[in-house]
Amino acid sequence: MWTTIRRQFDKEVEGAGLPFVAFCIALNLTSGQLAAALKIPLYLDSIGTVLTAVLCGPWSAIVAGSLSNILAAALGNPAMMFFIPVVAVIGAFSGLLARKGWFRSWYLVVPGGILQGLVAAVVSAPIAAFVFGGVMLSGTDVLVLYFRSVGNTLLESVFYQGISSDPVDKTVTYIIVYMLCRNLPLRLLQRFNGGNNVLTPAMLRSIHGS
Amino acid sequence: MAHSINDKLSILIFFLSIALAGPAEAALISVIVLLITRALAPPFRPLAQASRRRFLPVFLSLVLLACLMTIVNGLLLQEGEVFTVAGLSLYEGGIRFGVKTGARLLLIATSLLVFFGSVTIPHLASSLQHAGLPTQIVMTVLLTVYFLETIPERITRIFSAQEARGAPVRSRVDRRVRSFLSILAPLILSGIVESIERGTALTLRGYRAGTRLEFEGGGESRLSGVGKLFIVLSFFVFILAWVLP
Amino acid sequence: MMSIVFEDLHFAYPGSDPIFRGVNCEIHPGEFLLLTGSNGSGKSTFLRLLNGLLKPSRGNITVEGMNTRETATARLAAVIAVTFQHPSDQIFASTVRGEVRYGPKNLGRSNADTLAAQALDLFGLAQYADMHPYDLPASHRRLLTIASAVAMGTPFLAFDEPSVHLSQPERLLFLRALEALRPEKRTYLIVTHDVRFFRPLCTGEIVFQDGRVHRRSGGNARPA
Amino acid sequence: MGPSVVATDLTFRYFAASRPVFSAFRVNIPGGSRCAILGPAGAGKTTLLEILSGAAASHYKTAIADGRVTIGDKTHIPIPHEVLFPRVGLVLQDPSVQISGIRHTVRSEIEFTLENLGMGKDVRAAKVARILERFSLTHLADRHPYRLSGGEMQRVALASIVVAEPDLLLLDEPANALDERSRNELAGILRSISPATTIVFTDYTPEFALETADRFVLLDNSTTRFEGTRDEFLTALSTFSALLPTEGIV
Repeated sequence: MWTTIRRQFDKEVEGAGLPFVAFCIALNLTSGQLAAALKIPLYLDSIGTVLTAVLCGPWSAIVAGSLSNILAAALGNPAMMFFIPVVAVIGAFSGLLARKGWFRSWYLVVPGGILQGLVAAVVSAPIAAFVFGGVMLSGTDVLVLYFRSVGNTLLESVFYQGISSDPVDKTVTYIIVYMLCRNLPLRLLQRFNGGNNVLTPAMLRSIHGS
Repeated sequence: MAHSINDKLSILIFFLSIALAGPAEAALISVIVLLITRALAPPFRPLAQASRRRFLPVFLSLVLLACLMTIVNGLLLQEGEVFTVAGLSLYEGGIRFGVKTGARLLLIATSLLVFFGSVTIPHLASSLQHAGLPTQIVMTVLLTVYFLETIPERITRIFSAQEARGAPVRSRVDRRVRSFLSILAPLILSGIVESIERGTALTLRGYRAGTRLEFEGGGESRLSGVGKLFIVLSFFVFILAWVLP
Repeated sequence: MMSIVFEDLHFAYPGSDPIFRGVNCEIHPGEFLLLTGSNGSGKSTFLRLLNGLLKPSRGNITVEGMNTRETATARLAAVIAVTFQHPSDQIFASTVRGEVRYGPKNLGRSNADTLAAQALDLFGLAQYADMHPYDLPASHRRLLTIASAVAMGTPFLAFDEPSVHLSQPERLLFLRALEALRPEKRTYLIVTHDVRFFRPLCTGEIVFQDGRVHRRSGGNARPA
Repeated sequence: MGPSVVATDLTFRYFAASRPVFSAFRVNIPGGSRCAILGPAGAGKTTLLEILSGAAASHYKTAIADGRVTIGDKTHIPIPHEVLFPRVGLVLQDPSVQISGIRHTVRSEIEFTLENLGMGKDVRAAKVARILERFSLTHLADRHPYRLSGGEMQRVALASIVVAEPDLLLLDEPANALDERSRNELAGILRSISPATTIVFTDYTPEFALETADRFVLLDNSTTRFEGTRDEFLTALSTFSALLPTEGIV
């Protein structure tokens, strides 16, 4: 298994990728604080993972997501350890979407973010239900309580809570990553394995035309 | 200071298996054992001042979480006998489930806290490499530590630079989201430029993917063969107890 | 009151020795002042105090009648534009033009486009207006941050080491731009080690030493 | 005597760039010389060093890179497509980027280079001890490489390349961020490197070069405006005032 991961990872991070993946992990661990400092009511803690997914590829994004959560646990938030499967799926999913060209235009980015939110909710529901009993000590607990009080099971309630908040967070994350990537100059973009995930045919035409 | 990380890792796995497969009582006893070990046994004392300071608040918030879980489940899982405490009618089945989940969560989190508190990230990386994790991933961990140390300061600098240009960082939510971008974008642009230069610098110093990284000694193992055997056996017992109904 | 007044300014970073111990000084409209002193004498801190990013521990700073203690940095930015040492801390737009336009837009200036175009022209950056800032050489990016500050159209401009890392063509451009801006009679505060470079334009010097400042008039130019 | 460096018909164009950095460019650096490549920002100095070190073509796979580079007796046609370390060493402009960030002492930071080259532990220790001595870094050996002054960091970055004993040492604007004292120290270190190593460095002001170099190249807009000895350069210097600051020198 390691050999496959290593080979794919090496291919994706060739060139500038390795320090970039490290930068993205650090970004994951700090952008939540930045959002909090600006009092923006979203987690936005997977911007780094999605950025890696677009600029490097799915395997690096799996690595970036998993390491982010391991380090978050090491830095004092042990609960993050249990959500490694969630971030790994987020990394893989957005990496595949990026490969299919979903990050080339905003009208694919928005549905992409919503889909990503649904996927994240499906994966995180059983973890939140069985490990945490649905209580995460955050504002969204109220939603879980509401869904349970109207007669849903624990798993269902956590899942409903997930699909009512994750898609918003992930769509905003996707839009931010899309805007950041569109903002990159070609000279930097060409150093990344995933540069083509961002370039639109129109952009390429305009380049070759000039 | 060198204590074998692999020993600590085996002990961590031991406690995690109790948490996942053992009864609530065993989990709660383990939490107490962990707290005592942390206070008395040098290998499990926190290495950094920061993790020492963080431990108590995180631990207490976990206890709070566990209590909350018990009450919430007692209220909502309507099984078994009902008894009333301070005006709340709680169900026995719910309490049982809540205590079990709470104890499990408490044990998992405490053992992780103790483990990570007593291990430095470079040591962790070295043991990961020893355990066969690709060196590229170990390298990534080490580089992340570097970026983690520098990013907060950079965010502060960018924050002041943009505020000095009149960025509305204390305005309505939609304008703050836009300011978020005007702070995130310089951070990411400069991060990308720096990553590229760092990547170049590494290859210019002969680094190739797969080069084994060298670490200072990982510490002597203090667990005897019997101890390790005990851990492995109990791990399987707990797993079996979990799989068999 | 088109001036900046410091009254008994004291400042210390939490847990460190004081940087300023009782600074009294006044900066008049139209002055071109060099801020000099050894490393760590507080020149960069001074700029952060000017636009309210840092608040005095004691004493007051009044910028055009506004006390920096009570005024948000975003509002002070309408009067005083400050640029810091690292261009990479502020550049975020995908074009040179967008970057220069950001400041005046934040301030709600209706003629942001004109201001941006003028600043670009002044600093010889008009030909790069549609390029990505990171496609320019690093020393042009420095010039770009200065142009961004000029475009904000503020009466006060404060730069932290603006001439460092500029190669000769940009240095000449910078001097020519400052020369061309002279009729606008703005006030300049320039932190620099490169006194020789700004000598032809400056009207005086503020020397930072041991927590106090000393004013020295001089230079070739006189306030208009 | 260090290797000579001859580049001919050099063409380099970044992917989709509006114009090439170099086209039909040539430069000739005699073996064992201390060559200064001067010129304003954007003249192509950094790209030239990256081409000579092999980093340019290997990192910009989509760039158009052609021409011939001869270093000593080895000719690369087209230009080197892989990093030529340890034969050619390049120290980047910003020393803080050159320092890996994964090591916690100056000693192990410098040793990291030798580990990458697969050297044994004893050889490494001896070589590192020697280079620390030569670069007057011994007293800093156990310090964290990021808690050093700019000049000290620059010396560590340089030592971490020189420790591999390259024949050709390339330095990108080494003197640019340094104060007077650190610049003098750097000049002393460059002088102490034997002529068995050819040294090429870039700068946008001539002062440091006039102290240390014996060969001068002036680049402007990707073409060579001047190539010659120190005396020839001094004679011509006054005509370059649009490209180089010359006040106080001429």
